[in-house]
Amino acid sequence: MSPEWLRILWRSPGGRTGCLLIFLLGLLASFTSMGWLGQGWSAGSDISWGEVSASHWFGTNRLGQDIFDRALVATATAFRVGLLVTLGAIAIGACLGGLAGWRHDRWPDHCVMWLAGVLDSVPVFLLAAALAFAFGGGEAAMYLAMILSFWTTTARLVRAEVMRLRGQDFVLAARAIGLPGQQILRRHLLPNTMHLLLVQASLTFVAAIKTEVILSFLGIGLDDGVSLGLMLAEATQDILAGHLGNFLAASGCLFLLLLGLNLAADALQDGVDMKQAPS
Amino acid sequence: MKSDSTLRLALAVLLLSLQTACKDAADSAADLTEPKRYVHSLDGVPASLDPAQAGTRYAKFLVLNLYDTLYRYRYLARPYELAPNLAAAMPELSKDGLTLTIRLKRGVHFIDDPAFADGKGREVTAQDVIYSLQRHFDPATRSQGAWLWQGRIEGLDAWKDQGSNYEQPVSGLRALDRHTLEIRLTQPYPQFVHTLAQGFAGVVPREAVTAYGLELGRRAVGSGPFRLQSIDSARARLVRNERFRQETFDLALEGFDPERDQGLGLTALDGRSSPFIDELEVEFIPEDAARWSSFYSGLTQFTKVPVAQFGQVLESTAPPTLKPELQERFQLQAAPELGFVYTSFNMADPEIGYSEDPQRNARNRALRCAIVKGFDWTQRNQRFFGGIGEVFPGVIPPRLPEYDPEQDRGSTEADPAAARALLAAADWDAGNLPVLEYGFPASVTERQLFEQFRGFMEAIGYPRAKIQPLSYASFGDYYRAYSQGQVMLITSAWTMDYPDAENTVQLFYGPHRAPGANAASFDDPQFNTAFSAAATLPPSPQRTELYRAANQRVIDECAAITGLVRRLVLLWDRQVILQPDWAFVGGYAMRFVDLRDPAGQR
Amino acid sequence: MLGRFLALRSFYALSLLLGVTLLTFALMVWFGPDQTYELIGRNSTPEQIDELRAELGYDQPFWNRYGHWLVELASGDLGLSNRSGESVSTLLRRALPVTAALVLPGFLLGNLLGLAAGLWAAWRRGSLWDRLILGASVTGLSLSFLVIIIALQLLLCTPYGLNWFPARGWRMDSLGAYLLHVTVPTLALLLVTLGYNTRFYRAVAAEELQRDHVRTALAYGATPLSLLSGPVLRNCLVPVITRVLYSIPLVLVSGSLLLETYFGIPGIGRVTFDAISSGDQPVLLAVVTLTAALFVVVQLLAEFACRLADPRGRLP
Amino acid sequence: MTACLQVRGLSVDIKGGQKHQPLVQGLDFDLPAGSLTGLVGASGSGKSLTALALLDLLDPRLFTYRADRLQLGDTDLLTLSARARRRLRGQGMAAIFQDPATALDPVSTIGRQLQRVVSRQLNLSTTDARSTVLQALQTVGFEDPQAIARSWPHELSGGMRQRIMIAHAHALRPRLLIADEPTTALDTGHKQRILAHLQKLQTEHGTAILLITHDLRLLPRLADQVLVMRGGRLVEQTQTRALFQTPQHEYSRQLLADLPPAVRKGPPPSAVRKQNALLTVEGLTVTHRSNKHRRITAVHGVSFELLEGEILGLTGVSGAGKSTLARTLLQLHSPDQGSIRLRGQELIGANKEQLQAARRAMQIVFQDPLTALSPRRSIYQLLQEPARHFGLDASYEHCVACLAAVELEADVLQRRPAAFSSGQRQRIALARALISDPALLIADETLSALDVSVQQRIVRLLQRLCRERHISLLLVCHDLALLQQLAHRTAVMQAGKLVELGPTRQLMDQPMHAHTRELVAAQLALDSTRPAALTRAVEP
Repeated sequence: MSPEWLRILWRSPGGRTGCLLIFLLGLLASFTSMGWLGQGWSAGSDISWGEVSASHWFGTNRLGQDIFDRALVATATAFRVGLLVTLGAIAIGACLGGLAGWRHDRWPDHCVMWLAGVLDSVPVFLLAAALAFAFGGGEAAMYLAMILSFWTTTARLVRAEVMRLRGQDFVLAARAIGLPGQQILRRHLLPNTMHLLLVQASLTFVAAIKTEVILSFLGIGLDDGVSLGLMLAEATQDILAGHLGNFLAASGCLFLLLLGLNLAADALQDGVDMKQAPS
Repeated sequence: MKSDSTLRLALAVLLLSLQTACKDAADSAADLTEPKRYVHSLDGVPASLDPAQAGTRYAKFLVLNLYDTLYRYRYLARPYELAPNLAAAMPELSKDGLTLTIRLKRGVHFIDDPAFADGKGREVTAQDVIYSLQRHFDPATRSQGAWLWQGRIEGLDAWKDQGSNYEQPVSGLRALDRHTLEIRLTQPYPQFVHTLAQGFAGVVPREAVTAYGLELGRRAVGSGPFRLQSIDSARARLVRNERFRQETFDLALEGFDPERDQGLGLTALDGRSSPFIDELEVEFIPEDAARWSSFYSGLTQFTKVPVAQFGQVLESTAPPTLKPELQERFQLQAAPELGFVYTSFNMADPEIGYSEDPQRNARNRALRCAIVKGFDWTQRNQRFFGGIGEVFPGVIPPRLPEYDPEQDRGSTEADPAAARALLAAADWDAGNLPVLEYGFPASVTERQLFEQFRGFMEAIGYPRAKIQPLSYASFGDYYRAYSQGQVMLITSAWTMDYPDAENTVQLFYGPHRAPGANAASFDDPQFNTAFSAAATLPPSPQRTELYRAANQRVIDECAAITGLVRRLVLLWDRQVILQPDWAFVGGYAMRFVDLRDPAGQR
Repeated sequence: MLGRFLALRSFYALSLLLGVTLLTFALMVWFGPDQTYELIGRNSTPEQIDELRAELGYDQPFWNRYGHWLVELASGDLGLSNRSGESVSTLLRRALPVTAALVLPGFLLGNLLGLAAGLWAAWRRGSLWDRLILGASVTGLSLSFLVIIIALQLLLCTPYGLNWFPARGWRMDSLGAYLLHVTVPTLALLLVTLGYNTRFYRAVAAEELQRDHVRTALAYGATPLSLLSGPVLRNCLVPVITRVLYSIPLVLVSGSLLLETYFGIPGIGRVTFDAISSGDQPVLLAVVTLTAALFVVVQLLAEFACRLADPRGRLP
Repeated sequence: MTACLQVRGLSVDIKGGQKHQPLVQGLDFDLPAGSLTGLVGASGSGKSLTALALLDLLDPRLFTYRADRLQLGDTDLLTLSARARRRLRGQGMAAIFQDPATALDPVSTIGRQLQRVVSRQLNLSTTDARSTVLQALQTVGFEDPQAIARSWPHELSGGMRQRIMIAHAHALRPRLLIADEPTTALDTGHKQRILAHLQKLQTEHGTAILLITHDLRLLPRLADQVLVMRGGRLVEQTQTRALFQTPQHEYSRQLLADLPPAVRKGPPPSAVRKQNALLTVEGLTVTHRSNKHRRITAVHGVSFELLEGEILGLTGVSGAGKSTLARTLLQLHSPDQGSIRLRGQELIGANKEQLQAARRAMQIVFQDPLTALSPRRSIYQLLQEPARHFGLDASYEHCVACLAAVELEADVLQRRPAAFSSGQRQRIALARALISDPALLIADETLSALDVSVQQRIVRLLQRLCRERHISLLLVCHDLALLQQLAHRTAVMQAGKLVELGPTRQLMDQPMHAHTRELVAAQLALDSTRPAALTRAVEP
């Protein structure tokens, strides 16, 4: 990522807060993934539904597992899900959207828009559920469902932007020297949709995390391990037993993570608006 | 500003209407006096109301209230006793135990329904009972209950093979006259009368099936104590069947136990004619939290208390007693479920079950026994069954006459050290232990059960990475997977269809192997011989011996980690006169429910 | 010209419908869960399983099944639910009004309040009001629907909280009962959509406010109110209409899924989810086709509405 | 004359910006009632900010302004509340902005929007407002005001929309009208009418007008006084005549010197020695698909020859097909009929190699400096791209040499287009075109969007490049004055047809075709009042 975007992010207080939140949570998540933190997430202990203590900062769950560690691992999971889905959806959206915009009103455009229309007609939860059952459950189905559902927005945006850019002089100039279409697309058009992609990426990230939470809650998400959605699902039981540790930890992490991402997305969006405003 | 005032207006309207709403709710609560309405809650949703598909306890609950069965269980008698329902008396059994003659009560009518030619419900006849049994053997019915009678009734299976033609008679099912029925069995089947008390055995008029076909799943044309008013995935509304036969409630006959049933108000029912309530509303609330709050705030009058809630509700667990502040409002029953939870090994899997190689076979047995030894039932009971479940060895749970209290309980006691020793003795180490695949349908609790299991196994030295979860998106998927032998460790619960050991011991009978009920595909010659010998015997010491021997085989071969009988904590409103039972009379109990004070103070 | 346009439109609609049904048929029916094991009884034999599969039509090849279903669909027959045996059209007729009644208040309020707040924030861009509104909407955006539902239920519907409303269930027999049951879901829906709506409407209005014609109007003395309720609102209509219309199918089908699941409301989302998880294909296909059809209708409606709202796009 | 508006010490600043010096600094001026004042300066000199500050319409998030005194007639604007300032807009002061395409509410009919303003401002009943509106529309020269009132903005041309803006003013009769570049986006012919209507407003209602423009040529005939701004400061404030005759400030002199010479007065550009045709176009017809169903013939049977070393002008009103023609030469549009031959080589239907060679020989520079360069790439990458593509020398040195040819330093190479001004960008675009050493350069309105001073510098650059590198130039341009300055021959297009082609000088002196005559007349009108002192010889 070019420092230009970081600068835009850093310029506004909201962006700064967002950056810091993402950075901190990301740091914790990567430490967790590296195995430096949160390793006690699965080991049970003798204290079922333990109270907050020095060894268990958020208490323990029904199995006596440390909620703090689980929250860390769940945050890492959220990052993993968010990153994978975002990368997939944005890449597909950019490529297909770019293609559709470049070949506007020709068959590639019609095909891409038709595909997008078809996929948009199936709500993401239903698609995820259908895929989960088709593939016998599991993480891959969840990723696939989210990517299939989320790329369309990006594709539509990129398509519109490419269509707008296509008429601009620098594209004509590139065509005038006879550059082949895919090179123009790759060198001149797609790089100019970067700002869009970046904003869209942060929004997709948010959507992926939120969707994962709901899918895992509905039981069609993660296979093994722990995620914020699974923690919330556990929490509905825990609340009955009068223990809010799981609920607070999971919803707190979720809130902070989403807040960070949303603030960053906002700041990026504003930055882009400023850039695009006539000078 | 315009939108500002709009907003204010909207808020005002909202508040105003909320006020009226609250008042309405209060009014409707006061209106409870008449008609007399009882609101029950179930923790699941019945899929279909067709007796042929009354496979779940939720469907069964409704079917038993909407349709008549020939027999039923007595309301209060424990252990369970059968009693005539649509039948006039208990069946007359021939000496060879193969022919039953059953007389039906006269003057019992189906409810009025457009399916009948004149819209009037006609009388229930022996032919209806025959038809209702026959249709289980018609593929178009998609029956889930046919297994109860498969190979049991003379000519019925052949009838199916010949195309399920209702015009063609079945030799084993004959109507001697309009109200007399003769059933001929292929071999003695001591549990046969139990099968006639099942929801599956609900008597359906042929007219309704012809008129509605599969749609019968959402209608009910029966002769039960209630009529269906409406049903969706959230609730069913039943009203009293005005034409239900008038029978006097005999407290003593129903098995009243003054000591046990003290304070339930049941004595007020004696001599009256059921059903006692006008409306029966059944709320389907699978979500624990919602079920509890609905009950607590008085929207429902009965609930199964979620396990997580035990701490909040129970003052003590042995014996389970209610917290004093709840005692004013609620009645408690902590009833053991008939059935149990267990985890079986897939014996068809050479990694852990039977192996061609005798040496490997022995090592696999040692591995299974080590896993059984490593399994901590006490902790499982504490964490997931509120500590009030009953752990027992083998497959014959307590409260069956065949249960042996003296049996060695070693197979239920965790001993990680012994488990490690077993492994070491059979040359198992972290390197050569097979990967265990533990299947479960995706849900939080199931996942937690898996994690707990993985914890137990880690304690006996099983490497964590070698215990893999196989989660399935739905129970159906999981069922399919283990029925097809794709799961190594199968965790499931068995709910008994009738209170007889035959129903649980058959879980490990070789010929019942997957896709049958014997998901473990346990196939032990000794066991099989004992079971097949016992199956045709009526309850007797000889039969008990055979079942106990079979049970011991399951334990000795370490075919399963077993078992625990769940104990359900049921709460109901003190206004309600009820002795609930989850297991068998659950549905039948509704016709005996009454509200304490018809004048109503709530 | 109009005829050609309509022909093109209906061709597109048809191709979309075919695409959606093919996709869902392949996913949910061909690869999807089969109901055999939900419907089969205990101690079933392989023969019984095969028999049931044949009865359910699972033994047919893909194109046969798809073609057969298309023919049935074309004749208006949605079939019977495999699970309950109820006719699918009855099922939908019962579930749709419930969902509509469930989401309508939240949907309307969410859009109206969002529009009002968005317009106001856009007009006062950079002011304290703007920052407050934006801050609130970002906070709202960062709350998961699930968390909101759990927290609201805990606070409003349980003995641990205020216990003002029923924790679950659905009644529409009187206005009071309806309001009592719809309030908490509506609040949840509001909380979760208001942030999105406000931000969206603010962005749309802010863009509109930067246009020259607004500056012109201001230069000729337009007041904020006349500007916002007049030209700005009318110029925002296209994105507003598009958004509102396009969200209808989603709100109806999947927006309500979580609410209906959590509050035990027998609406279309719940019906669909149950159908998916139990593999009740007739229901599933009906719902998906319905959604797709709704999408197609909505697209057409949106197009016409936008053409009405914006004279530049009117038909020649 | 009393002052309609008094301004003292007006400054505009970026909000919270202490680092830079203010964007507008210490402006003092009076606008006498009933007079027309010109405000000139290059883009970025603060003209528009000043206008918006006077109207109190600056974006408060971005800018702040202050003044020692701001008085409209007897009203002290500084002491007024925001609400009172707003009430003053419309009848007290009003404004017309540059882009007529966006200045009107696109979703209301003309009648409705005018009526809305009129009834609010004048407190008139609907019928009265309606008649006032119709009257105002008639005043600005619409013969069927009823029809105009019923039409939507997008149905009208730019010139018509600008007249509707003036109709606003006619209806409200504000004391002060600020017109911010009202004619910049219009053709020469429309310019005249708009200016005439402004003048009418001034004479009929005594409205004081502040006309903001970068085109000094508009002012001599119209303005009573001229304010010259540079870098946010007022460098000269004087009577119009005085400015044009004896400009005091050096910058004013520079502005005047950079005006293109008036038509007809200069000697003809030196004739090209008779040479071979570089490009031959015959019977070229191009149709566009405007939408799915309609086809528009943009170029219709055009034939001409472009000689080696020649500068050929191509002019016409907007929409005449000039750009389409230019782009078709490069195969950016595919023609339906006709032939394009470059040095005898037919381009239509040519194979890939032939086209590649032709493209190398023909390069184009576009109009809009803002979008002419791909914003995400460095100048170095942009210059290398065509060189690499044609398999030519893409070395650093070669790029530097090309930059030197357009008078730019090597240090621009590592930067991105956003770092440059419009003029610099057009130079970079030129350098990019030069890198393949083309024989033919097509300049598609390359000069139009530039400020006068920059324009003149590019003109001189083009002349030099053509001379030194023996490049032929096809110059698409709607400004006849520039064509006269540059082009050996000029072709005139109208509605897709080439109506006249001849030596530029001859074309201006004795236009043969009626359309050419119209164009020349409009240009003459613009130049007619130019003081004699300004007419100077143009060096060929």
